[in-house]
Amino acid sequence: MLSIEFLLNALIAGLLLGGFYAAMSAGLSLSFGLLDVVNIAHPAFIIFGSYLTFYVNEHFGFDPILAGLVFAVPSYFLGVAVYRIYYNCFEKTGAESLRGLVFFFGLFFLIEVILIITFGVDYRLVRAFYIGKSTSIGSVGIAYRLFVPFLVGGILAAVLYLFLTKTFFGRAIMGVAQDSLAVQLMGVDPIRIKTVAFGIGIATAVIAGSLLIIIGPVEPTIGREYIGRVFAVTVLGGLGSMTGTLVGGLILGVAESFTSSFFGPSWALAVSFGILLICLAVRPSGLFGR
Amino acid sequence: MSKERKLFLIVAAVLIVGSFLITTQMENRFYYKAAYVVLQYVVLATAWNILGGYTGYVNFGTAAFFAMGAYTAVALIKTWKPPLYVLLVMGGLVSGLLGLGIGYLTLRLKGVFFSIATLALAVVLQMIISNWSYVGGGAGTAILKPRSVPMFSNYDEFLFFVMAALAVVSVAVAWLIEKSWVGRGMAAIRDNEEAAECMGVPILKLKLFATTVSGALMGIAGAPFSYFVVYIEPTSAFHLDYAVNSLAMPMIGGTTTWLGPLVGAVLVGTAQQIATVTLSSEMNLLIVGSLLVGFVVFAPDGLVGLFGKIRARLAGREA
Amino acid sequence: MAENLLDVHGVTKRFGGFSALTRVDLHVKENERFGLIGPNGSGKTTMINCISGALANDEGNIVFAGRDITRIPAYQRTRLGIARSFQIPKPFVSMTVLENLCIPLEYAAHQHSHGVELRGEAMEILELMSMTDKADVRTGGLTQIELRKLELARAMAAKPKLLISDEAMAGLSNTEVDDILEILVRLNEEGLTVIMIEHIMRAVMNFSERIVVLDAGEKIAEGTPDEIVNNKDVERAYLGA
Amino acid sequence: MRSSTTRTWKGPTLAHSIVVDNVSAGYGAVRVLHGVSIEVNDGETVVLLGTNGNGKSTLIKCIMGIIQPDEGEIYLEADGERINLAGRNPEEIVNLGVALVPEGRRLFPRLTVEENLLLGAYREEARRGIDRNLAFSFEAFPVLAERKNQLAGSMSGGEQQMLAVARALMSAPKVLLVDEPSVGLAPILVSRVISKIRELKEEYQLTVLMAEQNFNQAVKIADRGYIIVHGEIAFAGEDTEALAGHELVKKYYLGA
Amino acid sequence: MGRIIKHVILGFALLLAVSIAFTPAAQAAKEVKIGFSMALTGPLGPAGKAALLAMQIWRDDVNAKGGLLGRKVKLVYYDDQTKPANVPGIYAKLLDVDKVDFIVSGYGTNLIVPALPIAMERGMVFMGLFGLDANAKFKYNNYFQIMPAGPDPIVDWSRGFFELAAKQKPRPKTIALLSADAEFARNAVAGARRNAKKFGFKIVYDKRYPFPGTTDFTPILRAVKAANPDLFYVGSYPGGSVGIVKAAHEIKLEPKLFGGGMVGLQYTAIQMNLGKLLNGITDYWFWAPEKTLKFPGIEAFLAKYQKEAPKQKLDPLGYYLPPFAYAYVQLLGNAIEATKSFDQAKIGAYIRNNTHSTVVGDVKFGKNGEWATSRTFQVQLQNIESNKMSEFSKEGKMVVVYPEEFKSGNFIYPYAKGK
Repeated sequence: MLSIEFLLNALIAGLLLGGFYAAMSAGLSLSFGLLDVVNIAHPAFIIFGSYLTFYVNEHFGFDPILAGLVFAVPSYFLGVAVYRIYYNCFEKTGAESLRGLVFFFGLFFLIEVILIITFGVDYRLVRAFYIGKSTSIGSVGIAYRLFVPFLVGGILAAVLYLFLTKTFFGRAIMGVAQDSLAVQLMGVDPIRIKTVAFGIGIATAVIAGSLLIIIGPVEPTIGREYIGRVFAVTVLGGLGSMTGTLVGGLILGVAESFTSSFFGPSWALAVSFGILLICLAVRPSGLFGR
Repeated sequence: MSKERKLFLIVAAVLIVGSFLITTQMENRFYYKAAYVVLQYVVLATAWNILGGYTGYVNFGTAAFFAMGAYTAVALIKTWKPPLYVLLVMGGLVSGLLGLGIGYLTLRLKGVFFSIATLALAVVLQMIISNWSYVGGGAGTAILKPRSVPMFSNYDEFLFFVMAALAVVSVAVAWLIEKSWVGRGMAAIRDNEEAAECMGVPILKLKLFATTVSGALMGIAGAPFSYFVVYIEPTSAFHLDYAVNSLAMPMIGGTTTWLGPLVGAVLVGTAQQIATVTLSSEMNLLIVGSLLVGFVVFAPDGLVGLFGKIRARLAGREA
Repeated sequence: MAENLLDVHGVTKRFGGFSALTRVDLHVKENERFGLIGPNGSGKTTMINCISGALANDEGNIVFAGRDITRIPAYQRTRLGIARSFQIPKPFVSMTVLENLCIPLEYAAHQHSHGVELRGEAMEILELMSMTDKADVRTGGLTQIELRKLELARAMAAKPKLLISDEAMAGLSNTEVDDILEILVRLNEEGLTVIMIEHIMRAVMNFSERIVVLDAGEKIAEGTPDEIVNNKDVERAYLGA
Repeated sequence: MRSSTTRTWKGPTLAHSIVVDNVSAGYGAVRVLHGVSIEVNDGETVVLLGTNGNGKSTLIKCIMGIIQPDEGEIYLEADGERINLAGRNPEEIVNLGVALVPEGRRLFPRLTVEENLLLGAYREEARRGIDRNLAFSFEAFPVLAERKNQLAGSMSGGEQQMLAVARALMSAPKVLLVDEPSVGLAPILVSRVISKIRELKEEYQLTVLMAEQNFNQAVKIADRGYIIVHGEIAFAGEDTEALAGHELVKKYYLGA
Repeated sequence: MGRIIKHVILGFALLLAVSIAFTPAAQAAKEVKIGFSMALTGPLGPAGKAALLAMQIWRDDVNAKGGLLGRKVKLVYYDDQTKPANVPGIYAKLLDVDKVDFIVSGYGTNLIVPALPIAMERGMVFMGLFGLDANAKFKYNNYFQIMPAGPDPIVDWSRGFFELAAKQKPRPKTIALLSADAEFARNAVAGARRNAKKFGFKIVYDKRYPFPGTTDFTPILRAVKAANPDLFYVGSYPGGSVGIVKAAHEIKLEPKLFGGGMVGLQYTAIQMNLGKLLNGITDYWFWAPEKTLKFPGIEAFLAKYQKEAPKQKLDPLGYYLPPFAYAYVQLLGNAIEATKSFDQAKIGAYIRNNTHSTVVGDVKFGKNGEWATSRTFQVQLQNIESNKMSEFSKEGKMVVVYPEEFKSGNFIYPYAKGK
């Protein structure tokens, strides 16, 4: 059973899944990792994105990826609005730790309910020409359904990485987390930076949502399954590091895939959460914590 | 001080006796079932608040502690069917130890990481229970409740009485903590950990105390759960609703005093019971979610704080 | 000559590669008024954090009242009799002024012994600080000066043998500085040992019997205020080479 | 002490100067500055002397908009325009051509040296000259060029201070404020940093206001200076010689 | 001091308000009230809503004919949110507050079991809707369950699959088992495990996957492929079923027989999404528009259902659960009519001892209220050419291949040939 081919396939499947996990976590890495905004509702925004994608795919035949990209724009403004509320109600008054956390938890719940009311509780799926097809390189098979999200996820992480390190705005986002006064001294309005960064985070969540529904069917409360995963990836990779998020996603994906393949799938989730718990206890700064 | 304590304990005793007397008078079982759920939330919200409200550490893993209590009971019932009080004690013990363990593992971290860790804990435990076939695993198991119980006309009334007593006890525990040096130390930790430590407060010990007591109470609340539902399986025992409700109720009622979670649990819990049989349950969830967000944003001190403000304003007007 | 209350032997504290304190010795006698000064970044606050237990020193040991306290946690040090005020006030915001004082009274001074009338004692301390009218005010309603006084009051409520006052007077007016000095002197007369960290030279020089000067994490001078004022090393530290 | 009326109005030149007029400020209810007036004329290097806790940093923060003064006014005279700085926030003031090397350096420790520098050039006007300025920074501070991919937080104190100065200059300022550059530096590094500031000032034709407690170092590069004690200007030296009256300085410094 | 007393009074006032809120409105005269909890939200919500519609259609049918023994039928129901913890309270309310005359179960084993002891205590007839061996522990004689699993439900459930397999030449030797980690799927696979032993197949893979919470099935199915089984029996829920079918095609997993206990393949939305990918899969089935399954009344019922379903965004074809939801109340109603009585014991005895004609065919109950004989169909999906809905309402797509009695077409073996 332990053939090289099998091992290789498990590795590839894990990497493909991991790329998608990285895409899911990229936005959280921005909000939680860089801005210290503990957006527990991040997975709910992902599912929200899945449903937007489903809607236009079902009714107008939009390609899911295209839908995700298109919806990223309005959801950016949604993120801006959410951050404004968060900032004015919690961050400004310095009450963010406890109440801010609860705020996002409540938001998570609200988004779920709104999705249930609008779309019902059915599993929803999308159609696209690449879903259900696969190719193989040697003995390694690659499903497009997983490869496309992996690719888009990788591109997303890379674009964010370039944005953060190569643009003025991106560097300001990196800076604002480290020292918001110093950022002001560079002529930057930190609140504006944070608002934009949070907005981008939500926009990426919506894109990740379109990837999720390509991989498999989605129902409104499925976001709960991903709270732990996205935080695991973000913390594992190191807060605020895009490279870390990518690597963290890949590690988680491979860990889950290997556990599924060798020990049985029922332990896959526990293993990844175990990684998170150990990481929190032993090295909270994560692998790539700068 | 001690006079107040005496009075409080008398009131508590009266409430317990009162709830027993109710069972001798009233027949309608629905009220017992509904009241059981509300009272269970009184225990959970009060327990959550000891850690979350008093000490300032947000626990997202209420369901884990609750379910551990429930499953400890299931394992015991499967083994030798002990009387209910043994289940309560053991459920409390296991969840209390769990609280101590998770506290020891993570409380040295920033508060946020503690919260995430509790969330992860719930998932890991659910996985473990799902794979433990002795207690039914992922498929769940039916639990036969005892056919009769002395002094009560049926088991539902008995369960109601037990939960009423537990609610009174847990509120009393919260009250005693709040009014003691322990509670004052917890408040100091919540306000400023560094200053608290420099004022002689043993912060690590108090935090571990809080996680242990809070976890134990949640476990005790979970212990009779399998008798209540008759059929237990991990998805419902570990349901996220327990986490949301036990956090929303104190937030809505007010987190700094024992009264807040009580008021929140009674109001929100009752509203939910009514909504389950009147409104659609989506609306039910929508209401809880909106209330939670609304209170956090607009009335961060909860109903108790809101009343206090109104009373202060009225008093100011009179003067 | 009174015995030493606090002995700091060769304490070193590093942050990463940077050495904030390098083998510093301090000896504070019983009932002494002791000044600790130094330019910004010289390691004064790090020193206090090591003494009070907020930071663990890398090398050296700290002996307080004959007991080695190097490895015991901060709260136990407070209970043994070391209290400090914070440079930036850190009040317990959900409590009133009086309740703020009750925490150290209960935890450090009396260690939960029964039958102690905490309120009365707290009021006494507030009286000392002329803050009795603020007893039932929440800390959010205090001015900056009152917050600083509260810091000091709270430290005193721990009933310490040794009080470390970390820039308690920064930003206060001349009369307020005098008020606080007077309080500290009175406490000292009652037997309290005081370590004062202060930038207001007038205050330190007047108050202290003995002063230690830190610069870049090292002790560069020790002596009476007069000796310090005329010390060339100190002058160089402050005025530059 | 000067009164505000002795100030002379400068005609329309490309000059940049700062005028602080009778400013009182503080934190919450604590008054740190009591009616302080100073001015820094175009091309001058002015030092603000005094030990800690006397208000040097508070004054710098007031000019930079980090603290708003309770009373008094602060003007930037730039290119013949007179701009009131009070009520503006730091980012606006940076955009007017004022840069601060803050106390404690406040670098972005988890960004690389180069990223720190580039972030310094955030403002619109600075981005235009970014390549030239970056090249200049690396030329002026060769150590920064060597370590441009290293994280700022991993450098030594002296290197960090150099980076902080270079970062401030990346915004192509006309007026440079420097707050306590010597803190936490060994004496040899202090003098190196101070002389570098002088060098750069010449190169950029800057107007410099420096708060510093290290008297002997500061007077090396100062044209003139003020001594600030307890939030008030205790002495205004018209030139460095006047400041060098050691006994007086010592009195203010050590409170003897 | 006074404050505490005030709070206590406040508390009691609150309790009073609550009890008033729960007091039922004035009794409507002379209706037969049938009470139940139903999953209208939560994971089972979509199916539960469809079941509710079916029951409402039955109510309208009955009332159009003048009701039961001359009394109109009224359905009283509450949403249990697919949460077992809600069920005991709901049935207590139905019985003690709403004073319903009859109770039937909600949808699914998890939601039936919590209600069963209550029915037992009150001695009421309790019709179950798709419970898998729910009565095993209680052995309540007035419980009747409509899902055609058979007398030994857990084993009978998959018997067809194994009988089919055993008949093939050459006889398959090995089997892989995969189940979602939740009630139904685990029971289904537990039965399959016993059948595998009974029929002498060697189990080469036997694992569970977390449900919900599995994003991708590729690694799991690769492990299955590596074990190279002849048969692959899957117990899964809709989300997982879709993932498994897709992943199986992607990695070209081709056991000789594939399917068994996959929930969801019977749902129109999923069928439309999977389309051709379904071809060749053999899965359990309850009803299909095949010529052998035209039971009396089924077509009229489906016509009504299909007219209403799109409006409520329910499964548009409704072959899976709705006919049985209709049947379990139809059966109760018929028993009431037959006994001309509202007496629970009489009705229970009548149901127990007779064969009943319903829209899902003739029903006879045996041990523990399960069907006396198993009638779970095995359907092989064949000749599916597109993703259109019309594709799935045609005959010859969902071919009944087991049992012989209802067989509507030929079984294609092995799976790869049917693909």
